[in-house]
Amino acid sequence: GTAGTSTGAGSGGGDKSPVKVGLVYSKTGPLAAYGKQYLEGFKAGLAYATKGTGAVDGHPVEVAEQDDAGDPAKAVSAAKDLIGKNYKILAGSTASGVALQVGPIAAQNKVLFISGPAAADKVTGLNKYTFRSGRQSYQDTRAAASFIGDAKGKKVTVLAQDNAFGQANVAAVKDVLGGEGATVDAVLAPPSATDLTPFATQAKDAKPDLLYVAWAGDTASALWTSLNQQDVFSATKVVTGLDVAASYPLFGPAAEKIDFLNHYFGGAAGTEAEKAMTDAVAKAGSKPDLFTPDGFTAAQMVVHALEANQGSDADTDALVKALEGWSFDGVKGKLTVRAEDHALLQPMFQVKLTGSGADAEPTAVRTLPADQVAPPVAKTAG
Amino acid sequence: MSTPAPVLRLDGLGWSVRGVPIVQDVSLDVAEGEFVAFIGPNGAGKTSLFNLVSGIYPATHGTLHLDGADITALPVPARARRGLGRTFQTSSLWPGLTVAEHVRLAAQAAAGPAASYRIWRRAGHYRQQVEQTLERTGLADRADHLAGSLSHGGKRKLELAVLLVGEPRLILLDEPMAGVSAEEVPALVELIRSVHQEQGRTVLMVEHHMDVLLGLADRLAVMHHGTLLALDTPDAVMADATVQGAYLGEAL
Amino acid sequence: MTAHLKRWWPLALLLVLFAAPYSALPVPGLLDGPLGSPGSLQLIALCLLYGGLATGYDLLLGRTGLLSFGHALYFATGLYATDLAMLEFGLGFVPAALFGVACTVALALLLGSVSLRVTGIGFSMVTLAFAQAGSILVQRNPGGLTGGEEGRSAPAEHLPDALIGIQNTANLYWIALAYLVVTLAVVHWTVSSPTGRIWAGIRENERRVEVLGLRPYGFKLVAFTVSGALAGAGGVVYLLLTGGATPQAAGSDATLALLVMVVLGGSGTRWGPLLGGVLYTWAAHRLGDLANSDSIAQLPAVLRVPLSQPLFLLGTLFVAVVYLLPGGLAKLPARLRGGRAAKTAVPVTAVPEGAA
Amino acid sequence: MNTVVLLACTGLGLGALYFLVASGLSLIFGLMDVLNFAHGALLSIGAYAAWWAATDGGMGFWLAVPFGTLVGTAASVLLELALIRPLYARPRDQILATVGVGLALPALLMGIWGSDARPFPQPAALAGTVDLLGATVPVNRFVLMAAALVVLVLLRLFLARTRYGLIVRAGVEDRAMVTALGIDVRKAFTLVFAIGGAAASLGGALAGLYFGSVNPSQGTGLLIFAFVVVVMGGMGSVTGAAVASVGVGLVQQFANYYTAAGLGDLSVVVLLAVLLLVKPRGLTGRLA
Amino acid sequence: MTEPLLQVRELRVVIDGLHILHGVDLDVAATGVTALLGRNGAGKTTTVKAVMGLVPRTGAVTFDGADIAGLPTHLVVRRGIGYAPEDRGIFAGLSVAENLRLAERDGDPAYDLVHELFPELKQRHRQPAGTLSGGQQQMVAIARTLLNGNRLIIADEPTKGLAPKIVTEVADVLARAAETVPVLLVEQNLALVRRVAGHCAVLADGRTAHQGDARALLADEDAARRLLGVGSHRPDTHGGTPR
Ligand SMILES: Nc1ncnc2c1ncn2[C@@H]1O[C@H](COP(=O)(O)OP(=O)(O)OP(=O)(O)O)[C@@H](O)[C@H]1O
Ligand SMILES: Nc1ncnc2c1ncn2[C@@H]1O[C@H](COP(=O)(O)OP(=O)(O)OP(=O)(O)O)[C@@H](O)[C@H]1O
Ligand SMILES: [Mg+2]
Ligand SMILES: [Mg+2]
Repeated sequence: GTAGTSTGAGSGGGDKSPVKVGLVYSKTGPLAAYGKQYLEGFKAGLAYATKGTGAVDGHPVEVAEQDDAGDPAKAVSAAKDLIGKNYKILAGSTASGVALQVGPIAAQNKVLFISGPAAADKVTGLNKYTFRSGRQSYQDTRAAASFIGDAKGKKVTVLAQDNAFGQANVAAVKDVLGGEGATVDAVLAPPSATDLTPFATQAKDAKPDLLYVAWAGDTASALWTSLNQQDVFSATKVVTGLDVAASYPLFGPAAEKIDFLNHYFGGAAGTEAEKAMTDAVAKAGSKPDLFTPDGFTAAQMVVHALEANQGSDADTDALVKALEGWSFDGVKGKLTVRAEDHALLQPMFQVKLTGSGADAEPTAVRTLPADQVAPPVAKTAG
Repeated sequence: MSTPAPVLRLDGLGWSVRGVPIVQDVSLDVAEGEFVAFIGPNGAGKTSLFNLVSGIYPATHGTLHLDGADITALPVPARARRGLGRTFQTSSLWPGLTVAEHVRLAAQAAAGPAASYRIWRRAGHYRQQVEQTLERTGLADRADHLAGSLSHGGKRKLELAVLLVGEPRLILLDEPMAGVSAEEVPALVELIRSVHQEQGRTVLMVEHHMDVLLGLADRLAVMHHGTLLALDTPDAVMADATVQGAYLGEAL
Repeated sequence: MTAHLKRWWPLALLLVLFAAPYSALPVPGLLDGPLGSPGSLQLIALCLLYGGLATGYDLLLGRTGLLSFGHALYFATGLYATDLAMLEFGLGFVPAALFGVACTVALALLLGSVSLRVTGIGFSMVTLAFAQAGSILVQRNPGGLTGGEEGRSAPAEHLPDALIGIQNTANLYWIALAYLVVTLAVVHWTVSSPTGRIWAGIRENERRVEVLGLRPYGFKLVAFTVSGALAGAGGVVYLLLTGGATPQAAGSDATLALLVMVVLGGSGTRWGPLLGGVLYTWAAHRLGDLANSDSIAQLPAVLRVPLSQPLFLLGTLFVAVVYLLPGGLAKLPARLRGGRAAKTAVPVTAVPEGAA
Repeated sequence: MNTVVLLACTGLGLGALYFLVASGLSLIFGLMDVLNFAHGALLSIGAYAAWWAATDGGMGFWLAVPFGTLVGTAASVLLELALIRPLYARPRDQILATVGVGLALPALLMGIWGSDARPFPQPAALAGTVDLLGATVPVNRFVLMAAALVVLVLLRLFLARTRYGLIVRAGVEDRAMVTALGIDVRKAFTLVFAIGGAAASLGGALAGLYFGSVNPSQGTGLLIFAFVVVVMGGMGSVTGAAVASVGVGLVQQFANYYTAAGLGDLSVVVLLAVLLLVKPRGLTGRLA
Repeated sequence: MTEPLLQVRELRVVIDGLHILHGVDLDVAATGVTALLGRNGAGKTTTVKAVMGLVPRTGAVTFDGADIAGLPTHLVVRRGIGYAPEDRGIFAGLSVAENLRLAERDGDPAYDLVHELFPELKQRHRQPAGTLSGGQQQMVAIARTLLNGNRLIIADEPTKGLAPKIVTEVADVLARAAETVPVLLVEQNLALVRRVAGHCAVLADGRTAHQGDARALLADEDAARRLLGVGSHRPDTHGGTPR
């Protein structure tokens, strides 16, 4: 079903036929918090890109929201529903599983699909009609690599869960740092393991120059506690990705000892678009967070594609063409949609937390330029 | 009595639980078409002996032969397939099935496992067998009732019906009259008699009511403390003073 | 006349369902968009699929009395095996589907023969444990085969063109409908077969079946395998409907959902599981809309917070059904009519004598 | 050597956590024939209540744990009174009702506090580690073990020594007959639920220590292993559950570490299957 | 008859929409044994279950002047009614001693009496009751009603499945118990009824068909045949006709 909300951001909305955009994302379920950020970002981005009119060339943009609750089957049904109702533009996908299932559906039906926070590398180059508005795991890995400086002869250990996300991270690190002459090994814990103490000691015993922790899920807190208790921080440099603000306290007393790579946190970039986003989100009673830019960027991309076609979404191939190779000023800085595989090239951040527990505050240490963290070009399937 | 080869032969049969003997050294030959009744005080081991014969309990001592073949180690279903059928002291039925369904199920089972594995066929009605059996057991008017809703006497009859439709050659009946009202007893007795005398089935039966047994049994087996205390014609057993003292008392 | 109506309504309903894609009838409230629109067809197809799955599951639960907590494993096997046969062996869809169902049958035979060694709740737990193992295996992405938590989408190039694209949603819908009809036919046929009669006996009193000379084990294994095969075939249909295999299909929640469906509709009845499957699936999709609707967003927090959680609504609904509708929806008419039901209770398995 | 010690200690800690969930589950199943699918949710309630008390509630940890246990117990009693008791005559429906509650409660928690994990405040005394034979073992694992041991002893005393234990054991077999002896069996059942719920929610409150955080699906995640433990121990046997908990915790921890692919969960499943094939009635020989 | 101890009026029971009792009247005398008779399925068991509150019922049940029709079972029992059900109600998994211990209600259970009557039970006090023979289980069931100082004992076919000698003993037990406690006895064994019962009620098709003196009924051939289906000239247990 469609919980349709017309985003008549401005009263000056057009009087021509509306263009319909469908968002399929997690409104409920385990990723609901990410979904919320995405939606706030999208609304802010739409208002920003249409200069408050909510319309492109006089065609008002109508946004329909569909909840997938993190379940790909639900997402596919929702996507089919929207496509059946003549939606030519879909966006959203909070979870990678969703993005990888909706992408092919979009290609089969020749509609534009802009994936959201889903980080799987496979989304890049998935097909001609699939784009992404967030970062991908490879960019995380590259950002992590930036901490090691010259990799030659160094030893890097990846501590991750033994699932698709963890395995992909290990492969990426091997690819990036292994290629630069580092020895890379991995400590993989079963995803369902709840007691991580032994894996913390294993990581410590590996005595790496850099320990890259690629961890998602509910056991994060247990992991950081274990790493701290086993005194891993005194033995090696620990790098991990900085998640949403709500997760900062989970690092516990270790917070200040970790080097973070980061996709985005509120206030990281200092760009004009960021300011617009922060204002809009604040007006809605919220704060920008990790995935707010993904929504914002998606809206920018949608509006740009439409603008290039005089507000018409009739020709999907033209929409695709308009996006391929497009460079623009986004929240995080200069963003580029790479023409070959639709990767979104974007800067990343090195971040430190100060204070621990509820008081932890992030500060950006360095901004890594987009080309330094760019993923290799993926082969596009079709 | 001429002695053809026994249908059932128990040889030193025994069963103990954690070293405590419940049934001890029971040896007994039952001839084709014979009716042996078991009596004995409560707890003498009559039901346990039936459980050994039907295979519900595994014998810990001795052997058991049916038609000359050793069946001591066979499981329950295998013994049943060789024609050994029984009823239980406490009714054991399928509470959610109707009376007619009970009999139909039993009739189908009697046709052997192969008949029941035909998943591609429609289940047969066994109409004639079912009607006949219900008629014989006086359940015809309750054919559509659920077994769970029958009164005690009705359940006892249904037990018999389920048993009889399978036409077992050797029948074990464990107190079939218990709880049946006085009015119904003659009909049941008549039924058992016809199964035995007219159809020539071999019957073993436990029953506490002597007057019922006296008209039916060829031989009376008296059990006491798990052993076979006496085995003889009814008259001889009834005259036995030990039996009088241990079991009958001043009969009510 | 009414007797005729009673006999023929399933056929009439089937015709209506068959013709649904040609209709533009709006069904406000129930469906979002007209009946024949792709979104509606997709939702109805999922409903029918789950109706079939629940019916197949009830072969175990309601007909044989086996409470399995691992049915999702067989569903997921059909789903993944078919997908992987296309992706990894490059098989066409039809051979891949056959392969998928064959895998399911083999697995059901194997695991069934182990888990049926124990009875009662022990059986439930062993099936749960096997399914959990399967779910973990899928999540673990062994050899990059299953795609772990991301799943694998079905390769469009191996699927017939008539099954791809939104304009062909009707074909998928008909496949789901066909699956449902086949499942119903298989279940009803087997249940009224000689084997089905033994299943009923096992359900009511297993020990007593032994005394009749039959080993329950073999009959239970047949039920387990047939039911597993039906679930595997359901997995194939699911693959077509959702365009991919994802680990959600293998989780223990998926079995619980089946259980909920069967109970909702009425276990051991002819139409109950179907009804339950349809309703549950519909509710699971539409409750999300309700939970996200504006009218709920405006409620005070005490009401808004619980009502905006679809799972909360579902769980509560389920409890209410269990509590207020013992025997499920299928028993509702009888309960409303009240009385007499017990005395004239129609045999659950076979048609009464003379009806044929 | 120190790895083995570490694995053994953490495995025992995990086993203790399983036991806290499984003991109540086993008790409720064994005595009331109710397979309580809401048991994981009770654990979550205990965990969230303790978390709330320790953060927003401003209580110290040592007050928060009993508070969480109390709330969980109350929820458990409520569950019994409102849902289980009216369904005494319909055992299968009781199971189903708990399935519904097991779905609804975590969703409710998620609705109120969000799906993200919330850090659980660790008291300084328990945040540290102990050096044991060269291994650095977190202190809180020992707290879990101690709690499990106390629960085990108390439960055994309850069952063997009290009249309520006797009533409950009889009530499972034939509820109507117990009342026909002049006993109000409902009270006894509520008591069993209260005890089971107390053990689970204590487990929940302590799980906060173990995981360092609380999240809505924690309880449900532990539930499946608790089920495995209950079956392996022999349904309804508390002692059996204790032995099985230890076994499962250790096997899982060692297998996770030493097998290449981290096969801890799978080895537990295999263990269960093998055990049931060899001993269909579980370790203690109680009817499965 | 003096004021009855237990008075049942217009008792009706409906189970699953099925009318089982359509109006049973029953008076249990304050002394001696009152027999409840009737054919299989007449509703005897249902009547006593209804009195005990084990099935939903309507109608009036007065015990010792107090209305107990609305009371839950355990409170009915606590008024002083001991009940031995038809299927014995043994807890199979509990030992004999535990079965008896459960039945203890007041401070001073009469174990002496029980062990004197059924020495068997003393020997077997640790055996799981489920493994007792049918007759031994029946002993446990009766013993449980004798343990407390009950003011009425209700026994539903207590001699079913007992060996003749034990039947005689149980009859003695009942007769002895009835000297101090009134007994409501459901029984098929008319010889036993004749021996112990004073008053009796006969049920047919869920209704009271007759109430009156037991011996008088059994002596009246016509009435006995009409109500019980057996002629009174054969006072034996059962009508089996040896040929
Ligand atoms: N599993 C068991 N464990 C211990 N003792 C048992 C077991 N099964 C039976 N017994 C004992 O064995 C004896 C024989 O029991 P059985 O049921 O065979 O008696 P019975 O002759 O049928 O008596 P009744 O006429 O009362 O039915 C009894 O004393 C009983 O308590
Ligand atoms: N739970 C039930 N559901 C349906 N019918 C029942 C139920 N309980 C009893 N009946 C029916 O009620 C009638 C009376 O049963 P009841 O057991 O009271 O008879 P009874 O006089 O004790 O018989 P018996 O001498 O066989 O013990 C019977 O026809 C029986 O089938
Ligand atoms: Mg016996
Ligand atoms: Mg009766």
